[in-house]
Amino acid sequence: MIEWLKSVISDPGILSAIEVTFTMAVCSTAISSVLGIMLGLLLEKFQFPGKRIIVRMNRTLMGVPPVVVGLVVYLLIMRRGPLGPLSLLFTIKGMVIAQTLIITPIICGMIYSYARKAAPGIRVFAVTMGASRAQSVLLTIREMRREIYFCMVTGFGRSISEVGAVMLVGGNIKGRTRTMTTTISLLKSQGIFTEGVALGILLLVMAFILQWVCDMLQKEEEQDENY
Amino acid sequence: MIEWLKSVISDPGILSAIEVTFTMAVCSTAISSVLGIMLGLLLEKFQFPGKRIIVRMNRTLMGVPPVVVGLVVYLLIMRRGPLGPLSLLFTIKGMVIAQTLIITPIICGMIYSYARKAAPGIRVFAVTMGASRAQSVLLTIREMRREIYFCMVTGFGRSISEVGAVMLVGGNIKGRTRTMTTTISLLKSQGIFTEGVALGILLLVMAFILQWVCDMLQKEEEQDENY
Amino acid sequence: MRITDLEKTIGKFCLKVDDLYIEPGKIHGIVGPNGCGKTVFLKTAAGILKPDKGSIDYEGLTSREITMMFQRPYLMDTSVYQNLIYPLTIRKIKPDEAEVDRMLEKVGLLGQKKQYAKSLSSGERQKLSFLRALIFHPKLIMVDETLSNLDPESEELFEEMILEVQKKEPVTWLIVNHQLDHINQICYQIHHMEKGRFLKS
Amino acid sequence: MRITDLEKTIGKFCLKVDDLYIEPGKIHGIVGPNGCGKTVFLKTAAGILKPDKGSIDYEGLTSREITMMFQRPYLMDTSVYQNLIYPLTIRKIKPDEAEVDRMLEKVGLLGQKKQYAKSLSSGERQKLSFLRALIFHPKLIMVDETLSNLDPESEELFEEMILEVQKKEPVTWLIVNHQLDHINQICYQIHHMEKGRFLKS
Amino acid sequence: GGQKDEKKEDTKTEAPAETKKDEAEDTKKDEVKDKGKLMMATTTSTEDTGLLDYLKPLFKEDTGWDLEWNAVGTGEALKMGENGDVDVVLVHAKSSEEEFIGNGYGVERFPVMYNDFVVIGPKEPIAKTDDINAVFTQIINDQLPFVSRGDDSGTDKKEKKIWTELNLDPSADPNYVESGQGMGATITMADEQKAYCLTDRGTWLKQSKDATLKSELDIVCEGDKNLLNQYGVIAVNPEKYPELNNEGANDFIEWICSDKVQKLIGEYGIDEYGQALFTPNAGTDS
Ligand SMILES: Nc1ncnc2c1ncn2[C@@H]1O[C@H](COP(=O)(O)OP(=O)(O)OP(=O)(O)O)[C@@H](O)[C@H]1O
Ligand SMILES: Nc1ncnc2c1ncn2[C@@H]1O[C@H](COP(=O)(O)OP(=O)(O)OP(=O)(O)O)[C@@H](O)[C@H]1O
Ligand SMILES: [Mg+2]
Ligand SMILES: [Mg+2]
Repeated sequence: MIEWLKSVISDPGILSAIEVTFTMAVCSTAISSVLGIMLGLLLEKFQFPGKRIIVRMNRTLMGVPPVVVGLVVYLLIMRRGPLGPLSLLFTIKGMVIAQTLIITPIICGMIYSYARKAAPGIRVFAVTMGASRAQSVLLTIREMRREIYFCMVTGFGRSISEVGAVMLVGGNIKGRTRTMTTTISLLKSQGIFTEGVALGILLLVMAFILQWVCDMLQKEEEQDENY
Repeated sequence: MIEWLKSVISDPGILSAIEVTFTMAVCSTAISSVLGIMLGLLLEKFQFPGKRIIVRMNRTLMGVPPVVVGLVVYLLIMRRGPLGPLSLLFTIKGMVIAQTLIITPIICGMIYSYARKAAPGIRVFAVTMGASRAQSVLLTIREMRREIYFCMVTGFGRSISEVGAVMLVGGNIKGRTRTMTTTISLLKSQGIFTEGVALGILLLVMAFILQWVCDMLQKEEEQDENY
Repeated sequence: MRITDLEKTIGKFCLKVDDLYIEPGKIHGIVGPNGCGKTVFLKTAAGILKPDKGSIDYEGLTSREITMMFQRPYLMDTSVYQNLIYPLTIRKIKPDEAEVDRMLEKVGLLGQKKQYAKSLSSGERQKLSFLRALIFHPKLIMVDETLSNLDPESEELFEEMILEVQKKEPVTWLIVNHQLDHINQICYQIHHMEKGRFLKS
Repeated sequence: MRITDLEKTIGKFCLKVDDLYIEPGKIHGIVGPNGCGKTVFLKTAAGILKPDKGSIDYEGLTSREITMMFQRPYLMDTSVYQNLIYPLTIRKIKPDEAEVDRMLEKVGLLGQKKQYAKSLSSGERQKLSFLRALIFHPKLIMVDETLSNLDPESEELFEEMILEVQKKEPVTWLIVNHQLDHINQICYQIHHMEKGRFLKS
Repeated sequence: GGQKDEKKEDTKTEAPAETKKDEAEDTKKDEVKDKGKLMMATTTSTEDTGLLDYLKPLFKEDTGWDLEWNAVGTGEALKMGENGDVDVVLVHAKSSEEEFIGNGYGVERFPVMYNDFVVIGPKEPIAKTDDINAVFTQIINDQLPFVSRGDDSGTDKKEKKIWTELNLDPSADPNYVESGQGMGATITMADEQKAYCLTDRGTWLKQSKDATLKSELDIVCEGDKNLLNQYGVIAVNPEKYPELNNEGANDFIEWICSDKVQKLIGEYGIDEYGQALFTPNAGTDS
């Protein structure tokens, strides 16, 4: 076990996969969070005709197959595609784009669902305090911070676990765009199952530790309410 | 476009893939919902040492790579595996098991996060009304029905969009365990991109309609609270 | 109901009740300054908070026969009517529609029978909460300032209703209120609290 | 503040104010039975609810100078202190710590300065909400039964505080309360409401 | 589209192996009736080219077995055989296959057919040739872009073998990348990057005919004797897994090696691609 871990840690291929995985996951979670929180709060705040349809579409998009997103992004950024000149294909940037498209609807949907309950009361309070619009949004975010954190953890989880889109858009190029999950996928296709599982567990352990660190940084105790 | 749709609708391979996809998704969402809601509510209700670790583990498992789950389930249900005698490999049942393992932590985590806010108040109220334990849980579920529905939609979305686990455990056998997403994956690997995207959109449209129907069945208006 | 040697600590606050006897079938008032622990006491007495120490002897009452009304009542995410009959529903009693309507009528909520409960005004919420507690005839009723957001007429009405209940079949009431003059009129005994303790009366 | 021809319908309830003049710098009381629309009126006047029709002339007051205290105050998910200084924070004013402590001391919340705000008792919540509104010196303050869960001493204290504010620099108060006798003592004018309308006084 | 019609069968839920056995016992060999399922693990090329879809109904007609397959990587396919999850494997990686048998998981390897590998890539700077060694040497010398599968599949093994035989180190070429994906995806990548890559002819023909993005690559090297791609079929050892459908596996091997089917394989693809995709060679080995 420890032997195996040592060999893994010293394998430059795996090290690079770890780096790629977390770079990609952190970037795409960050971008999706900003977009998702913004869109989710906007959706909650404004009433407009067709809102229900938008909400339903959002929910549907939460289940968009990553491989489809991968295909769409591929067709956009390939050499002959509309964004071809940007040379995003087979780069981490391209992977982040695909991931962002997958995760944003998830974060947006979850934020909307939380905000529907919490935000009206917060907004009303902000008005009575004389808060500006921006301050009111800020307060909403602050009051919903635990939920937002949870949404981000969910998005991050989705992001590190993805294969379909990342494989296609990133190309799974060894040492460059190969992630932990695509490595596992490759091992799988070679019939090397147990090492695949072991790598998967390693990935989860790292995600767990990362989350622990984030939890620590928040340093927040949960306190009881007086009902 | 309409031509294409006609040809798709009359293709028995696609029809079977649609059937398999929805059978699998509905079953795994149903099972995961029952498990996830139960576990999430239990986790919220009881305080015990190590609870924070469990919560964090749950959050980490929300990001378990499907391909890893696929591998684990494969190793469990393969002929030589501990569950080999049940002959679950390459069957929809096996796929449902893998999906359930992926989705349950997601639903559980989301339910926990919602329940943390809502459940204590509900529980206290239930006690004052003289409700039994079961009735109290039932009331909690009833009061959280919108959130639970949302969790189920999220789980369902995850379920129809998955490839990694389903491909491995189901074997992607044409006419039997091939789903929409594995079909798209196959098309992708053959370089047939536009048809893959088209099938993906078809899948999303069907998911959208299904959700619409479910929304209708609930027939619930949202009403304003008086703050 | 007898409470002996009860202790409950929440945060920095500590509730201590050495010995308190609540005579059954009577109306008891509890008064005391804000934050003295009235709500914590009622919740502990109602079994919502587990005491750290000590015991409560309900003299045969089961938890099904005890109810408590909160300062801010919890309303279910449904209509006024559904809220009102919830205690009957869980007891599998079919509500007597005429009786229900009569009750609603009395407090002026009949027109809002089908309204979404959470859109009621605070006074209306408290009225609903009060009716919901009365409807299943509990034997011990704790009222946590539920009457303080009512207009004077409603308040009188509710006092009458309390006395009416007492005339038919006496139940034990524990009523928290800040307005001594009101509570004095109907209470059999008044308990004074301060800083988590009951004062000898 | 002058309100003319205001109309606001929520559900089955309809608020109608033909013409109402609130004299600035004075204390105004609003009384009326439960569900008559006091809260809806205050919310509309505070700009929280958009009226369907009609207009409100604030006579030069900006929304930053208007505040409202709710029947059930909203407390932020943080400490008592943070809640108290929130209005200053958003105005980028550095709080005067001594003054803050003095205020908390006065109402008896100093010991709970660091406590989690949502764990306060209802009376304490209302006190905090009251201080939080006073701290940024608004020109128009609406009070929606915020004083009804207070014990008699606190209630008196708050009445004194209101009068104190009036002595220094008069602001406009709109106070909803059910207890006429209390409100009568401090109010310059009392407005009666019924079924969504103001009665001619 | 790549989908072909097939008869929809009833999805039985009971344990397939047992039913097969029972049915097999009371069925005479010549009688063609429904016998049950035969599970095969194979590489993606046999599925992608449509060969299996073409053979399936014929096999059912002749022997009564329902052929089902799982098209995966070579390693994965052999692993499934090793674990006794499939009855028969059809792959193309001779050394791994021999190891598979050597370890006692397979009974015997029967060569079935071959197709050949080709190098595809842009016309410039490599001129079309039949000398694989020249092509590979030039790729390294000029540091031309090359996409390798890098997934240890039959094709990948072949490519690695050529490098070793030429004593070349591909990692010396900074433009040499490993895709870690299947053949189709690798061809798409090569096309995208205007790179060279080694592929089997079947997948290449299929891809250049059906793919959404018309390939800008061409064959730059074909016909070298070194580029033959031999497929072998192996029944999984029934001594290790008695519950396997060995009868069906043997029927399949016998059937696919029969003259009639061999001829069919030799004709497959002519209508669609203008040339045969596989050359039958049962009994001999390339
Ligand atoms: N969860 C908690 N954490 C910390 N302190 C708490 C908690 N719950 C209550 N307290 C404190 O315990 C004390 C008693 O609270 P309680 O709600 O019983 O007061 P009360 O007598 O009902 O006052 P009021 O008349 O204002 O309702 C208060 O000082 C309150 O701040
Ligand atoms: N969102 C809503 N939907 C439907 N009806 C509403 C809504 N909000 C308020 N109402 C109704 O409007 C009426 C006025 O409510 P409001 O809260 O203004 O009463 P109030 O005068 O403040 O009463 P109280 O003294 O009980 O606080 C009530 O009958 C209430 O049920
Ligand atoms: Mg209290
Ligand atoms: Mg009100």
